[in-house]
Amino acid sequence: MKVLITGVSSVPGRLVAELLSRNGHQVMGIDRRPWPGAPSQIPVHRVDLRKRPAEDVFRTFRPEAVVHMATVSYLERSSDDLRHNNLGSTKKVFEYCHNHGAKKAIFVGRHTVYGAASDSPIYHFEDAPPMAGSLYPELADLVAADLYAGQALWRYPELDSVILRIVYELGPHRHSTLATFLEGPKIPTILGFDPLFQFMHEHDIARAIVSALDHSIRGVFNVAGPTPVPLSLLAHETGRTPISLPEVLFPFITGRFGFSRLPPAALDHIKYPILVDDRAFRKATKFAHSYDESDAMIGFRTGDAAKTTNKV
Amino acid sequence: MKVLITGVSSVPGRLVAELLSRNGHQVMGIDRRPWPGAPSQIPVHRVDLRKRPAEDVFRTFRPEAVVHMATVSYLERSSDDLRHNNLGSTKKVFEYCHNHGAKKAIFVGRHTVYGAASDSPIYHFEDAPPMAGSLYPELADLVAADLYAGQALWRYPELDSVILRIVYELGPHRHSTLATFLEGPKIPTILGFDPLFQFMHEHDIARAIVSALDHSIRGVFNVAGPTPVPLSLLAHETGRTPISLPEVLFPFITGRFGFSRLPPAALDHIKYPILVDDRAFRKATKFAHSYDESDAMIGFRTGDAAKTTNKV
Amino acid sequence: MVPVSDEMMKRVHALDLPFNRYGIDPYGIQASTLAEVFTVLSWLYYSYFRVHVSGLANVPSAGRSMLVGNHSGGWALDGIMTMTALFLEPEPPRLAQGMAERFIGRAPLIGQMAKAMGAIVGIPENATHLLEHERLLLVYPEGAKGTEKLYSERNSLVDFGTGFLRLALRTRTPIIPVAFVGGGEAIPTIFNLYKLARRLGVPYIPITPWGLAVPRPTTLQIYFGEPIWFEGDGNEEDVIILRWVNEVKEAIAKLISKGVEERHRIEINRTKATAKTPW
Amino acid sequence: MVPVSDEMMKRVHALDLPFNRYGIDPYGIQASTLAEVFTVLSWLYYSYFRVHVSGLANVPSAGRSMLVGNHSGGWALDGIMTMTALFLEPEPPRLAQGMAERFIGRAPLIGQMAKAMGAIVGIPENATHLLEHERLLLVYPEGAKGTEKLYSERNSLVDFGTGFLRLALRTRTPIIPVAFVGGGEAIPTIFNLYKLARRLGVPYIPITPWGLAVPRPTTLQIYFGEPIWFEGDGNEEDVIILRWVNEVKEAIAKLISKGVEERHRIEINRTKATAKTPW
Repeated sequence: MKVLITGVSSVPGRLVAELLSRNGHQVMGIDRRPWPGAPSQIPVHRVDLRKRPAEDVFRTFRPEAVVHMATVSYLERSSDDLRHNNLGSTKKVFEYCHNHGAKKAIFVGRHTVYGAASDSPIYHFEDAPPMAGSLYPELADLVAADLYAGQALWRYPELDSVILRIVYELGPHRHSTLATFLEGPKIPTILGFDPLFQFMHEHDIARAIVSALDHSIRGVFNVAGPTPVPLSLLAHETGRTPISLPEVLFPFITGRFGFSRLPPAALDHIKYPILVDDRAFRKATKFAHSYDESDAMIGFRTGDAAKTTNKV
Repeated sequence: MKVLITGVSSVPGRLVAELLSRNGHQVMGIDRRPWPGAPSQIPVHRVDLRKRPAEDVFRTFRPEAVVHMATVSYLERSSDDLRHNNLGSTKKVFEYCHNHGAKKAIFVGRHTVYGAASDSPIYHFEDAPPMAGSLYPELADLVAADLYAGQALWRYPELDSVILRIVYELGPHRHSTLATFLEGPKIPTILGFDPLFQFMHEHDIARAIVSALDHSIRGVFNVAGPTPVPLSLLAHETGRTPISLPEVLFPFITGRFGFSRLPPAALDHIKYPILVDDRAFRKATKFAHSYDESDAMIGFRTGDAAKTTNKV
Repeated sequence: MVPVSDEMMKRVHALDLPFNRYGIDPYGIQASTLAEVFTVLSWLYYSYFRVHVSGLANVPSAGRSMLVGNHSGGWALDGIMTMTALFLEPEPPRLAQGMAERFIGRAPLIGQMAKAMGAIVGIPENATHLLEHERLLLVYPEGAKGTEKLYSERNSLVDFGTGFLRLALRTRTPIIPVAFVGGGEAIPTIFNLYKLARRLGVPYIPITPWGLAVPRPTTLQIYFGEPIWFEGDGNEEDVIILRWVNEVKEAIAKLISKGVEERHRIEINRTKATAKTPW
Repeated sequence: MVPVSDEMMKRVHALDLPFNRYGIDPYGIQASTLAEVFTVLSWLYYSYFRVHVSGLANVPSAGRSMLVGNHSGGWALDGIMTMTALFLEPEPPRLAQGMAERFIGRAPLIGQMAKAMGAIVGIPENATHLLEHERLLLVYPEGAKGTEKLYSERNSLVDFGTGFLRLALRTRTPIIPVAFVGGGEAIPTIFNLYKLARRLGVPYIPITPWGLAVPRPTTLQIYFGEPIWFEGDGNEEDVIILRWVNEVKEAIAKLISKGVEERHRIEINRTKATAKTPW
């Protein structure tokens, strides 16, 4: 199958591209950033998704499936230029898919769209309202992109659209929203709160995306891996020192004194959990994670992709 | 037909309820606010849409169609409690529709979801990305509610969902987002900008919603009325005095010195137009507005609902 | 930290919960917290209070069930002691997971501990999720109005909500009525502070003859009634639901009456027992 | 405000635009602004410059068309004079609506005036909308690179974008090549300021031998070529599109050559004419 991957130069983008290529698919990538040392069988086009040259890639390659991974979250970037990137580029990708005969489009979204709030359900199902936009302005664009992608399900009935809301990524590449938070040696936590964090190993994320491609599914799906763990345990197991501080001190310490940086609006994310129920996805694709919570945390700590346990 | 109207106590809610009732439908209303002097044939239940008693109304009345008008925009309210009202209550309404056998659901949304930006298309079509959420945090919830409502189109195929994005309302009742802005005797405008405003008479809005009900349509539709007019003309014709001020002075004058109040994030709304193309709606429903731009502006100024022109 | 006995740890691991290698279950229940807290609670259960339990056989040893109880005492003493009874008495032990007020979600420390013990913010989504995962749910349909009862109202029932019954129907869960008697004697509320409470972010503060609502060491009685099954899909008319809710309410009221009736005899036994082990 | 002649107002109302009772069309074009601005422009057109127009019959009197031109002169003089020619010369007059740079959308005053004259921020959605409403579109596929041309490059063409051609195909619009000759003589750019320009938020500032880019009163020549129709849906491969773009480019180049060739003769005529009306 001919598969086009947007945002291919990101860590999960590369992993998905390599996995698909190993599985015998013909893979092409789009990204504004370079992928130095990309395998020769995976051509990468350095174009902006919202500009015409991106459509030319669709026009000439005519992919059967598109994996749209070119979404950014505010913890990674914050420049104004990128503020509307997700919604604008998502619109274009689905339009290109429709115009150029793609049969399947996978939007790789995040579980953070549900928002972290004290009174939200402990596990979110796919039909839960994605509250993050009004809770955190920085996430409004991501929520809109996710919901806009979902509209392709009725707007383009000929296209099998899949919206994945994937939990945090963690693993040896150390390049993700959660990895950024776990950067510093001291991890700030809020006194009296120890929320559960749901994450998966980067290789499992790539495998999950590939299963979404391999099975004939359409719709919105939560994607998760092993049992979530409390923030304090996450910090310990990744070799960091969790330090509990009263909430009022937070604005003064993040990003200083060896503490990880944290945008002010993200505070609720270390007070309240965001957990998703992934039964629908597992049922539809037979996906099972192969790295447990310990593998992911130790993988992140050691930078070693090997499994530490014998679980499958 | 049995029609349930949420947000029935709002001005457009009452107009739709009365129009439907006159057309021979059996109408029931839900609102947290009272409707003093409601016609006896339109029972109003004062319940919160997100609470159980609201579902009881669906359960016992078993409406065939639901018109969801209980959305608020930030220019009208701003308390924190209401911040998530739109998304949460929209989720519930569509869930109730699905659970209790409704055949049609109309979400009454706003054209402001597209956002006001200098480089956006002069006319937005229904597939344009609704940018307002990331531009104005206050609108993020409204955008999410609108897009979430759109998901019902594939989630509940048995339910004919219609998402209307209606332009500003203007008319003798003087109770709308635009009316609030036109409240003061002096209307602040930004020096060097005179954006087009698209609005319709309140009676035309009610008629448009009723046509969406009367025709078997589903999908997202922009709804507009007469030709848009520049802000300066709008101010003049409604008997106000437009006063052009350099943008930098704005934070100091709105809401004072006789100037209308305006939230800081709304500034772009008086710099750049938000216009929608409504051809799809007119084609699908044969809707034609009967009040032109002059009728709406003069109606607002005089408080008189009579048409001033002979246009139909 | 509290020194935990082997026996207590053994009971924790006998629970039918999918703990991971760190002793954490998918709802954030922590094996170590359970062991520590139940160590403290078992002292209260066995030594401070005299708890009389009846009808334990009505609680199934596995699978989803909904315990529906009356409120008794100015705060969650009823729920905590019911949880403790179900952890200490049956073989294997069971963890009853309580539906807490929303403020538990926001409260630092106490909220965190409640969650680590299995409490869940009381919204329908959470209750449904727990039941679908074959958990044992503990609900109080009287809500906060139930814990506000004064001493004189201690063995009465206020209005029941109906949400629990629709939930049981939707998830096909049996309802087990539970009566709690003695909470009113342990914490005899003479009045509630409301204004101060609002300022502190809680619904009310119960005041006892000795001021704060520290319970005195009285007899507590817990009666588990026979499971009640209702057939339906949860979308029934209110009038039907209300009839069924009243069936549950009457079952609890009957158990309460039984408890009130038996209370005198049980307390005499207690006096005899404590006469033997003076502390 | 500028005093407007009856003749000018008559021409404005002869335009095929759906003005409402306030003289405003759905794109915000204002009849009063058109009348005032064209009053000023007609003086420039007839009296300051000597404008020579050829091939007007190639511009249809109604319906969608895309005028595709070359840039000539350091700023929008080419577009403005082409608009003026089409407003003043044919019967009925036509309004050519220009696709402007994005900064027009943000710029106070000048941006507002451009919009009231029919200019539109140059994004594909806007162009499509105008064409679907049977408007006359004026595009410059050379983009900003075209207006940056120095005096020595004045009659050459830089690379064309391809967007306009796909747009014409998608909307089934004929392309009318337009050549503009003389802009380089009117505003002979000797170099462009880039650093200062960036600070002022514009792409560049052209500098002429007399400093600022105030045009001198020279001859301007506008040639409208025959409409070119392409058959397709706009999703053709790049190689095909590029071939067609080159066809358009060559048509324009041919018109430019013709203009350069004729320029001497036209200027002589001009000298004779101005000798008669000295000002």
